[in-house]
Amino acid sequence: MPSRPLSFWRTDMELRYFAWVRERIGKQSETYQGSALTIKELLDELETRGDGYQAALADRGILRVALDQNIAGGNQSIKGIREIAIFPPMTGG
Amino acid sequence: MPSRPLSFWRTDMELRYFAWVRERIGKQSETYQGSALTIKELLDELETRGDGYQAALADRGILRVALDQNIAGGNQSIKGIREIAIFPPMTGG
Amino acid sequence: MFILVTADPIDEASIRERIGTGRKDIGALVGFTGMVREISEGNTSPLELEHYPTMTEKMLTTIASEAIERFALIDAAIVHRVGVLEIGEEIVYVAAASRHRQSAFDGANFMMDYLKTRAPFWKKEGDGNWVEAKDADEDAFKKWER
Amino acid sequence: MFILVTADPIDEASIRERIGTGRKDIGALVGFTGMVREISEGNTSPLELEHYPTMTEKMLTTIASEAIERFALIDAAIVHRVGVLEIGEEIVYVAAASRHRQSAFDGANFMMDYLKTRAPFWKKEGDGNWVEAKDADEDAFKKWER
Repeated sequence: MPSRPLSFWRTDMELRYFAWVRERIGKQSETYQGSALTIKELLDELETRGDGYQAALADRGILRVALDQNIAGGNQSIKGIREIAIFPPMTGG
Repeated sequence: MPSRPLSFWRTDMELRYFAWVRERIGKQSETYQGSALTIKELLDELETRGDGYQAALADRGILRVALDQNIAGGNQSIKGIREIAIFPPMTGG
Repeated sequence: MFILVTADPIDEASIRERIGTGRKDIGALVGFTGMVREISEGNTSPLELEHYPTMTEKMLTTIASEAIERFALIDAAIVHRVGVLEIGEEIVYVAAASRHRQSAFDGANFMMDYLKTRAPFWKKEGDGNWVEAKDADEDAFKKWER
Repeated sequence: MFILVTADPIDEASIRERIGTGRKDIGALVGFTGMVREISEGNTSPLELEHYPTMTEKMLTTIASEAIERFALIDAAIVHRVGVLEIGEEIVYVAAASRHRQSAFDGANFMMDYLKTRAPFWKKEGDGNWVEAKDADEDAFKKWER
Protein backbone atom coordinates (compact mmCIF):
# COMPACT_ATOMS: atom_id res chain seq x y z
CA MET A 1 0.00 0.00 0.00
CA PRO A 2 1.32 3.50 -0.84
CA SER A 3 2.11 5.68 2.13
CA ARG A 4 -0.65 8.24 2.15
CA PRO A 5 -1.69 10.46 5.05
CA LEU A 6 -4.20 8.77 7.37
CA SER A 7 -6.60 11.63 6.97
CA PHE A 8 -7.10 10.69 3.35
CA TRP A 9 -9.21 7.70 4.34
CA ARG A 10 -10.83 9.29 7.28
CA THR A 11 -14.57 9.87 7.15
CA ASP A 12 -16.00 12.87 8.98
CA MET A 13 -16.60 12.44 12.67
CA GLU A 14 -19.58 13.83 14.51
CA LEU A 15 -18.75 15.52 17.79
CA ARG A 16 -21.54 15.68 20.38
CA TYR A 17 -21.57 17.69 23.59
CA PHE A 18 -23.79 17.27 26.66
CA ALA A 19 -24.73 19.15 29.85
CA TRP A 20 -22.27 21.93 30.79
CA VAL A 21 -19.83 20.88 28.06
CA ARG A 22 -22.59 21.67 25.55
CA GLU A 23 -23.47 24.94 27.32
CA ARG A 24 -19.87 26.18 27.48
CA ILE A 25 -19.02 25.27 23.89
CA GLY A 26 -22.35 26.71 22.82
CA LYS A 27 -23.39 23.92 20.49
CA GLN A 28 -24.84 20.45 20.68
CA SER A 29 -22.78 18.95 17.91
CA GLU A 30 -20.42 19.66 15.04
CA THR A 31 -18.45 17.82 12.40
CA TYR A 32 -14.75 17.18 12.97
CA GLN A 33 -12.25 16.90 10.14
CA GLY A 34 -8.94 17.40 11.94
CA SER A 35 -5.95 15.13 12.30
CA ALA A 36 -6.12 14.00 15.91
CA LEU A 37 -5.43 10.29 16.37
CA THR A 38 -6.39 9.87 20.01
CA ILE A 39 -8.94 11.33 22.40
CA LYS A 40 -6.21 13.35 24.09
CA GLU A 41 -5.06 14.87 20.80
CA LEU A 42 -8.66 15.68 19.90
CA LEU A 43 -9.29 17.46 23.21
CA ASP A 44 -5.99 19.37 22.89
CA GLU A 45 -6.96 20.56 19.43
CA LEU A 46 -10.52 21.52 20.39
CA GLU A 47 -9.24 23.47 23.39
CA THR A 48 -7.44 25.90 21.05
CA ARG A 49 -10.70 26.87 19.36
CA GLY A 50 -11.66 29.58 21.86
CA ASP A 51 -12.68 30.45 25.41
CA GLY A 52 -15.85 28.37 25.35
CA TYR A 53 -13.98 25.25 24.33
CA GLN A 54 -11.31 25.93 26.90
CA ALA A 55 -13.83 26.40 29.68
CA ALA A 56 -15.53 23.18 28.66
CA LEU A 57 -12.44 21.04 28.21
CA ALA A 58 -9.88 22.34 30.71
CA ASP A 59 -10.64 19.93 33.52
CA ARG A 60 -9.61 16.69 31.83
CA GLY A 61 -9.83 14.68 35.04
CA ILE A 62 -13.56 15.15 35.17
CA LEU A 63 -14.47 14.82 31.48
CA ARG A 64 -15.97 11.66 30.05
CA VAL A 65 -15.64 10.68 26.39
CA ALA A 66 -17.64 8.08 24.50
CA LEU A 67 -16.47 6.66 21.15
CA ASP A 68 -19.42 5.41 19.13
CA GLN A 69 -21.33 5.36 22.43
CA ASN A 70 -18.78 3.39 24.42
CA ILE A 71 -16.98 5.09 27.29
CA ALA A 72 -13.27 5.37 26.45
CA GLY A 73 -9.98 6.47 28.03
CA GLY A 74 -7.80 9.43 26.95
CA ASN A 75 -5.15 7.42 25.14
CA GLN A 76 -7.62 5.50 23.05
CA SER A 77 -7.38 5.81 19.26
CA ILE A 78 -10.26 7.49 17.46
CA LYS A 79 -9.47 5.84 14.17
CA GLY A 80 -12.58 4.55 12.42
CA ILE A 81 -14.90 6.17 14.98
CA ARG A 82 -18.05 7.90 13.65
CA GLU A 83 -19.35 9.67 16.74
CA ILE A 84 -17.42 11.15 19.66
CA ALA A 85 -19.32 12.49 22.65
CA ILE A 86 -17.83 14.65 25.39
CA PHE A 87 -19.64 15.23 28.68
CA PRO A 88 -19.34 15.61 32.47
CA PRO A 89 -19.75 12.65 34.86
CA MET A 90 -23.24 11.23 34.70
CA THR A 91 -25.78 12.17 37.35
CA GLY A 92 -28.83 10.10 36.49
CA GLY A 93 -31.05 7.96 38.66
CA MET B 1 -48.96 -12.72 103.62
CA PRO B 2 -50.09 -16.24 104.49
CA SER B 3 -48.38 -19.05 102.61
CA ARG B 4 -51.00 -20.25 100.19
CA PRO B 5 -50.44 -22.34 97.08
CA LEU B 6 -49.59 -20.21 94.02
CA SER B 7 -52.48 -21.67 92.08
CA PHE B 8 -54.89 -19.97 94.42
CA TRP B 9 -54.23 -16.61 92.81
CA ARG B 10 -53.73 -17.90 89.35
CA THR B 11 -56.24 -16.85 86.73
CA ASP B 12 -57.03 -19.28 83.93
CA MET B 13 -54.63 -19.29 80.99
CA GLU B 14 -55.69 -19.60 77.39
CA LEU B 15 -53.59 -22.05 75.37
CA ARG B 16 -53.50 -21.50 71.61
CA TYR B 17 -52.12 -23.87 68.98
CA PHE B 18 -51.15 -23.12 65.39
CA ALA B 19 -50.26 -24.98 62.17
CA TRP B 20 -49.30 -28.65 62.73
CA VAL B 21 -49.32 -28.23 66.51
CA ARG B 22 -53.02 -27.35 66.20
CA GLU B 23 -53.67 -30.21 63.77
CA ARG B 24 -51.95 -32.84 65.92
CA ILE B 25 -53.58 -31.74 69.18
CA GLY B 26 -56.87 -31.44 67.35
CA LYS B 27 -57.96 -28.12 68.77
CA GLN B 28 -57.25 -24.43 68.25
CA SER B 29 -57.32 -23.46 71.89
CA GLU B 30 -58.23 -24.55 75.39
CA THR B 31 -58.16 -23.27 78.94
CA TYR B 32 -55.31 -24.34 81.22
CA GLN B 33 -55.71 -24.62 84.98
CA GLY B 34 -52.71 -26.81 85.93
CA SER B 35 -49.78 -26.06 88.18
CA ALA B 36 -46.87 -25.61 85.72
CA LEU B 37 -44.64 -22.67 86.60
CA THR B 38 -42.48 -22.56 83.46
CA ILE B 39 -42.92 -23.22 79.75
CA LYS B 40 -40.98 -26.46 80.10
CA GLU B 41 -43.22 -27.69 82.92
CA LEU B 42 -46.30 -26.78 80.91
CA LEU B 43 -45.11 -28.71 77.84
CA ASP B 44 -44.18 -31.72 80.00
CA GLU B 45 -47.64 -31.76 81.52
CA LEU B 46 -49.47 -31.31 78.20
CA GLU B 47 -47.44 -34.10 76.63
CA THR B 48 -49.03 -36.61 79.10
CA ARG B 49 -52.50 -35.82 77.82
CA GLY B 50 -52.46 -38.27 74.91
CA ASP B 51 -50.94 -39.24 71.58
CA GLY B 52 -52.00 -36.07 69.77
CA TYR B 53 -50.29 -33.87 72.38
CA GLN B 54 -47.22 -36.06 72.33
CA ALA B 55 -46.96 -35.94 68.53
CA ALA B 56 -47.35 -32.16 68.67
CA LEU B 57 -44.95 -31.45 71.52
CA ALA B 58 -42.26 -34.15 71.34
CA ASP B 59 -39.74 -32.17 69.27
CA ARG B 60 -38.96 -29.42 71.74
CA GLY B 61 -36.02 -28.12 69.72
CA ILE B 62 -38.32 -26.99 66.95
CA LEU B 63 -41.28 -25.67 68.94
CA ARG B 64 -41.87 -21.97 69.49
CA VAL B 65 -43.80 -20.57 72.43
CA ALA B 66 -45.22 -17.08 72.84
CA LEU B 67 -46.27 -15.72 76.24
CA ASP B 68 -48.88 -13.02 75.83
CA GLN B 69 -47.70 -12.76 72.24
CA ASN B 70 -44.01 -12.40 72.96
CA ILE B 71 -41.65 -15.20 71.91
CA ALA B 72 -40.16 -16.83 75.01
CA GLY B 73 -37.60 -19.49 75.99
CA GLY B 74 -38.31 -22.83 77.73
CA ASN B 75 -37.21 -21.83 81.21
CA GLN B 76 -39.29 -18.71 81.29
CA SER B 77 -41.90 -18.39 84.03
CA ILE B 78 -45.54 -18.38 82.96
CA LYS B 79 -46.70 -16.63 86.12
CA GLY B 80 -49.20 -13.89 85.41
CA ILE B 81 -49.44 -14.81 81.72
CA ARG B 82 -52.93 -14.81 80.16
CA GLU B 83 -52.29 -16.40 76.78
CA ILE B 84 -49.73 -19.04 75.82
CA ALA B 85 -49.31 -19.97 72.15
CA ILE B 86 -47.43 -23.03 70.90
CA PHE B 87 -46.45 -23.39 67.24
CA PRO B 88 -43.79 -24.53 64.74
CA PRO B 89 -41.14 -22.17 63.32
CA MET B 90 -42.72 -19.39 61.27
CA THR B 91 -42.79 -19.65 57.48
CA GLY B 92 -44.33 -16.37 56.34
CA GLY B 93 -43.24 -13.96 53.65
CA MET C 1 -46.43 3.46 58.95
CA PHE C 2 -48.92 1.11 57.36
CA ILE C 3 -49.49 -2.48 58.61
CA LEU C 4 -52.16 -4.80 57.26
CA VAL C 5 -52.98 -8.52 57.42
CA THR C 6 -55.63 -9.32 54.85
CA ALA C 7 -57.26 -12.07 52.81
CA ASP C 8 -57.70 -9.67 49.89
CA PRO C 9 -55.27 -8.96 47.02
CA ILE C 10 -52.63 -6.36 47.83
CA ASP C 11 -53.18 -2.90 46.34
CA GLU C 12 -49.59 -1.68 46.08
CA ALA C 13 -50.47 1.64 44.47
CA SER C 14 -52.72 2.67 47.35
CA ILE C 15 -50.10 1.62 49.93
CA ARG C 16 -47.51 3.68 48.06
CA GLU C 17 -49.81 6.67 48.30
CA ARG C 18 -50.30 6.20 52.02
CA ILE C 19 -46.62 6.18 52.85
CA GLY C 20 -45.44 8.74 50.30
CA THR C 21 -48.13 11.37 50.02
CA GLY C 22 -47.35 14.92 51.05
CA ARG C 23 -43.68 14.21 51.68
CA LYS C 24 -41.09 16.12 49.69
CA ASP C 25 -38.05 14.54 51.29
CA ILE C 26 -38.47 11.01 49.92
CA GLY C 27 -35.77 10.32 47.35
CA ALA C 28 -36.01 6.53 47.24
CA LEU C 29 -38.71 3.95 47.67
CA VAL C 30 -37.99 0.23 47.61
CA GLY C 31 -40.90 -2.16 47.32
CA PHE C 32 -40.57 -5.90 47.76
CA THR C 33 -43.30 -8.22 46.52
CA GLY C 34 -43.28 -11.90 47.45
CA MET C 35 -45.27 -14.25 45.22
CA VAL C 36 -46.42 -17.87 45.39
CA ARG C 37 -44.23 -19.66 42.90
CA GLU C 38 -44.43 -23.07 41.33
CA ILE C 39 -41.74 -24.95 43.22
CA SER C 40 -41.78 -28.09 41.09
CA GLU C 41 -43.09 -28.04 37.53
CA GLY C 42 -46.76 -28.82 37.19
CA ASN C 43 -47.35 -28.34 40.91
CA THR C 44 -50.41 -26.15 40.60
CA SER C 45 -51.92 -26.50 44.05
CA PRO C 46 -52.49 -23.36 46.12
CA LEU C 47 -50.88 -22.41 49.42
CA GLU C 48 -52.83 -21.82 52.59
CA LEU C 49 -51.57 -19.15 54.95
CA GLU C 50 -52.41 -19.40 58.66
CA HIS C 51 -51.49 -16.74 61.19
CA TYR C 52 -51.84 -15.74 64.83
CA PRO C 53 -54.20 -12.78 64.85
CA THR C 54 -53.18 -9.82 67.04
CA MET C 55 -49.66 -11.21 67.56
CA THR C 56 -49.13 -10.89 63.79
CA GLU C 57 -50.10 -7.22 63.68
CA LYS C 58 -47.98 -6.60 66.80
CA MET C 59 -44.89 -8.25 65.26
CA LEU C 60 -45.32 -6.48 61.92
CA THR C 61 -45.56 -3.16 63.76
CA THR C 62 -42.39 -3.99 65.70
CA ILE C 63 -40.58 -4.97 62.48
CA ALA C 64 -41.57 -1.80 60.61
CA SER C 65 -40.75 0.42 63.62
CA GLU C 66 -37.33 -1.17 64.02
CA ALA C 67 -36.61 -0.75 60.29
CA ILE C 68 -37.62 2.93 60.45
CA GLU C 69 -35.37 3.59 63.43
CA ARG C 70 -32.42 1.52 62.31
CA PHE C 71 -32.21 2.73 58.71
CA ALA C 72 -33.56 6.27 59.27
CA LEU C 73 -36.50 5.56 57.00
CA ILE C 74 -39.11 8.23 56.41
CA ASP C 75 -41.87 5.63 56.37
CA ALA C 76 -42.50 1.91 55.96
CA ALA C 77 -45.33 -0.47 55.12
CA ILE C 78 -45.90 -4.21 55.53
CA VAL C 79 -48.91 -6.00 54.07
CA HIS C 80 -49.25 -9.76 54.42
CA ARG C 81 -51.97 -11.97 53.03
CA VAL C 82 -53.60 -14.93 54.73
CA GLY C 83 -55.99 -17.62 53.47
CA VAL C 84 -55.79 -19.56 50.23
CA LEU C 85 -53.36 -18.23 47.61
CA GLU C 86 -52.91 -19.55 44.07
CA ILE C 87 -49.58 -19.73 42.24
CA GLY C 88 -48.65 -16.32 40.89
CA GLU C 89 -50.54 -14.46 43.61
CA GLU C 90 -48.81 -12.00 45.90
CA ILE C 91 -48.22 -13.08 49.51
CA VAL C 92 -46.41 -10.12 50.95
CA TYR C 93 -45.49 -6.53 50.12
CA VAL C 94 -43.06 -4.41 52.09
CA ALA C 95 -42.07 -0.87 51.25
CA ALA C 96 -39.35 1.37 52.64
CA ALA C 97 -39.23 5.11 51.89
CA SER C 98 -36.07 7.04 52.58
CA ARG C 99 -34.02 10.05 51.59
CA HIS C 100 -31.32 7.84 50.11
CA ARG C 101 -31.37 4.64 48.11
CA GLN C 102 -29.14 2.38 50.18
CA SER C 103 -31.16 2.83 53.37
CA ALA C 104 -34.37 2.13 51.44
CA PHE C 105 -32.83 -1.10 50.07
CA ASP C 106 -31.51 -2.12 53.49
CA GLY C 107 -34.76 -1.28 55.26
CA ALA C 108 -36.87 -3.40 52.90
CA ASN C 109 -34.36 -6.25 52.98
CA PHE C 110 -34.25 -6.18 56.80
CA MET C 111 -38.05 -6.21 57.08
CA MET C 112 -38.26 -9.27 54.82
CA ASP C 113 -35.59 -11.22 56.71
CA TYR C 114 -37.16 -10.31 60.05
CA LEU C 115 -40.67 -11.15 58.89
CA LYS C 116 -39.67 -14.50 57.38
CA THR C 117 -38.35 -15.81 60.70
CA ARG C 118 -40.24 -13.87 63.38
CA ALA C 119 -43.77 -13.06 62.20
CA PRO C 120 -46.32 -15.78 63.13
CA PHE C 121 -47.39 -17.04 59.70
CA TRP C 122 -47.41 -20.66 58.57
CA LYS C 123 -47.71 -22.00 55.02
CA LYS C 124 -49.50 -25.23 54.18
CA GLU C 125 -49.17 -26.77 50.75
CA GLY C 126 -52.07 -28.15 48.75
CA ASP C 127 -51.08 -31.71 49.65
CA GLY C 128 -51.54 -30.97 53.35
CA ASN C 129 -47.84 -30.66 54.20
CA TRP C 130 -46.66 -27.69 56.18
CA VAL C 131 -43.76 -25.78 54.61
CA GLU C 132 -40.63 -26.22 56.73
CA ALA C 133 -38.64 -23.25 57.96
CA LYS C 134 -35.37 -22.82 56.08
CA ASP C 135 -31.99 -22.49 57.74
CA ALA C 136 -31.13 -19.99 54.99
CA ASP C 137 -33.85 -17.66 56.30
CA GLU C 138 -32.48 -17.85 59.83
CA ASP C 139 -28.97 -17.20 58.47
CA ALA C 140 -30.26 -14.23 56.47
CA PHE C 141 -31.77 -12.79 59.64
CA LYS C 142 -28.47 -13.13 61.48
CA LYS C 143 -26.72 -10.73 59.10
CA TRP C 144 -28.64 -7.89 60.78
CA GLU C 145 -27.46 -8.74 64.29
CA ARG C 146 -25.24 -6.16 65.89
CA MET D 1 -36.48 -7.22 29.65
CA PHE D 2 -38.07 -3.79 29.45
CA ILE D 3 -36.09 -0.59 28.83
CA LEU D 4 -37.62 2.83 28.34
CA VAL D 5 -36.48 6.45 28.32
CA THR D 6 -39.48 8.73 28.43
CA ALA D 7 -40.71 12.23 29.23
CA ASP D 8 -43.99 10.80 30.53
CA PRO D 9 -44.84 9.68 34.08
CA ILE D 10 -43.79 6.11 34.90
CA ASP D 11 -46.58 3.54 34.94
CA GLU D 12 -45.12 1.00 37.38
CA ALA D 13 -48.14 -1.31 37.31
CA SER D 14 -47.91 -1.84 33.56
CA ILE D 15 -44.14 -2.45 33.76
CA ARG D 16 -44.74 -5.01 36.49
CA GLU D 17 -47.17 -6.77 34.21
CA ARG D 18 -44.70 -6.84 31.35
CA ILE D 19 -41.94 -8.49 33.32
CA GLY D 20 -44.05 -10.78 35.47
CA THR D 21 -46.95 -11.95 33.35
CA GLY D 22 -47.25 -15.63 32.51
CA ARG D 23 -44.33 -16.65 34.71
CA LYS D 24 -44.96 -19.07 37.56
CA ASP D 25 -41.40 -19.20 38.82
CA ILE D 26 -41.12 -15.62 40.11
CA GLY D 27 -41.01 -15.66 43.90
CA ALA D 28 -39.65 -12.16 44.50
CA LEU D 29 -39.89 -8.81 42.80
CA VAL D 30 -37.97 -5.77 44.01
CA GLY D 31 -38.92 -2.39 42.62
CA PHE D 32 -36.88 0.76 43.22
CA THR D 33 -38.40 4.16 42.61
CA GLY D 34 -36.22 7.27 42.63
CA MET D 35 -37.97 10.59 43.23
CA VAL D 36 -37.03 14.25 42.95
CA ARG D 37 -36.72 15.38 46.54
CA GLU D 38 -36.52 18.80 48.11
CA ILE D 39 -32.85 19.04 48.96
CA SER D 40 -33.03 22.23 51.00
CA GLU D 41 -36.26 23.36 52.57
CA GLY D 42 -38.35 25.62 50.41
CA ASN D 43 -36.33 24.79 47.30
CA THR D 44 -39.26 24.15 45.04
CA SER D 45 -37.62 24.48 41.65
CA PRO D 46 -37.84 21.54 39.22
CA LEU D 47 -35.00 19.43 37.86
CA GLU D 48 -34.19 19.13 34.20
CA LEU D 49 -32.92 15.80 32.94
CA GLU D 50 -30.76 15.71 29.81
CA HIS D 51 -29.57 12.49 28.20
CA TYR D 52 -27.66 11.08 25.23
CA PRO D 53 -30.26 9.39 23.05
CA THR D 54 -29.36 5.95 21.69
CA MET D 55 -26.36 5.63 24.04
CA THR D 56 -28.77 5.82 26.98
CA GLU D 57 -30.93 2.97 25.73
CA LYS D 58 -27.82 0.97 24.89
CA MET D 59 -26.36 1.45 28.39
CA LEU D 60 -29.65 0.66 30.12
CA THR D 61 -29.90 -2.54 28.09
CA THR D 62 -26.33 -3.46 29.07
CA ILE D 63 -27.09 -2.75 32.73
CA ALA D 64 -30.28 -4.84 32.80
CA SER D 65 -28.62 -7.70 30.87
CA GLU D 66 -25.67 -7.76 33.23
CA ALA D 67 -27.99 -7.77 36.26
CA ILE D 68 -30.01 -10.66 34.81
CA GLU D 69 -26.88 -12.71 34.15
CA ARG D 70 -25.05 -11.88 37.34
CA PHE D 71 -27.92 -12.40 39.78
CA ALA D 72 -29.78 -15.11 37.82
CA LEU D 73 -32.80 -12.84 37.50
CA ILE D 74 -35.87 -14.05 35.63
CA ASP D 75 -36.46 -10.58 34.22
CA ALA D 76 -35.58 -6.92 34.74
CA ALA D 77 -36.86 -3.47 33.80
CA ILE D 78 -35.37 0.03 33.78
CA VAL D 79 -37.42 3.14 33.04
CA HIS D 80 -35.82 6.57 33.25
CA ARG D 81 -37.47 9.90 32.73
CA VAL D 82 -36.03 12.91 30.92
CA GLY D 83 -37.19 16.51 30.64
CA VAL D 84 -38.51 18.77 33.40
CA LEU D 85 -39.45 17.05 36.67
CA GLU D 86 -41.09 18.69 39.68
CA ILE D 87 -40.31 17.80 43.31
CA GLY D 88 -42.09 14.61 44.29
CA GLU D 89 -42.10 13.25 40.74
CA GLU D 90 -40.53 9.91 39.90
CA ILE D 91 -37.23 9.99 37.98
CA VAL D 92 -36.39 6.33 37.69
CA TYR D 93 -37.90 2.91 38.25
CA VAL D 94 -35.97 -0.35 38.18
CA ALA D 95 -37.43 -3.77 38.84
CA ALA D 96 -35.78 -7.15 39.34
CA ALA D 97 -37.76 -10.39 39.27
CA SER D 98 -36.22 -13.56 40.63
CA ARG D 99 -36.94 -16.90 42.21
CA HIS D 100 -35.44 -15.78 45.51
CA ARG D 101 -35.55 -12.56 47.45
CA GLN D 102 -31.85 -11.83 47.94
CA SER D 103 -31.03 -11.97 44.23
CA ALA D 104 -33.98 -9.66 43.50
CA PHE D 105 -32.68 -7.17 46.09
CA ASP D 106 -29.11 -7.43 44.80
CA GLY D 107 -30.17 -7.16 41.16
CA ALA D 108 -32.16 -3.96 41.72
CA ASN D 109 -29.44 -2.47 43.92
CA PHE D 110 -26.77 -3.26 41.31
CA MET D 111 -28.81 -1.72 38.49
CA MET D 112 -29.23 1.51 40.48
CA ASP D 113 -25.53 1.81 41.36
CA TYR D 114 -24.54 1.05 37.76
CA LEU D 115 -27.09 3.45 36.31
CA LYS D 116 -26.13 6.30 38.66
CA THR D 117 -22.52 6.31 37.49
CA ARG D 118 -22.60 4.88 33.95
CA ALA D 119 -25.83 5.85 32.17
CA PRO D 120 -25.58 9.15 30.26
CA PHE D 121 -28.06 11.34 32.13
CA TRP D 122 -27.35 14.77 33.57
CA LYS D 123 -29.42 16.73 36.08
CA LYS D 124 -29.74 20.50 36.00
CA GLU D 125 -31.26 22.35 38.91
CA GLY D 126 -33.79 25.15 38.54
CA ASP D 127 -31.11 27.78 39.23
CA GLY D 128 -29.12 26.62 36.19
CA ASN D 129 -26.48 24.67 38.12
CA TRP D 130 -25.65 21.16 37.01
CA VAL D 131 -25.81 18.56 39.77
CA GLU D 132 -22.32 17.28 40.53
CA ALA D 133 -21.52 13.58 40.52
CA LYS D 134 -21.07 12.18 44.03
CA ASP D 135 -18.05 10.21 45.15
CA ALA D 136 -20.47 8.13 47.22
CA ASP D 137 -22.14 6.93 44.01
CA GLU D 138 -18.81 5.86 42.53
CA ASP D 139 -17.95 4.10 45.79
CA ALA D 140 -21.31 2.33 45.76
CA PHE D 141 -20.61 1.10 42.24
CA LYS D 142 -17.25 -0.29 43.31
CA LYS D 143 -18.84 -2.73 45.74
CA TRP D 144 -19.99 -4.77 42.73
CA GLU D 145 -16.50 -5.14 41.25
CA ARG D 146 -15.17 -8.65 41.25
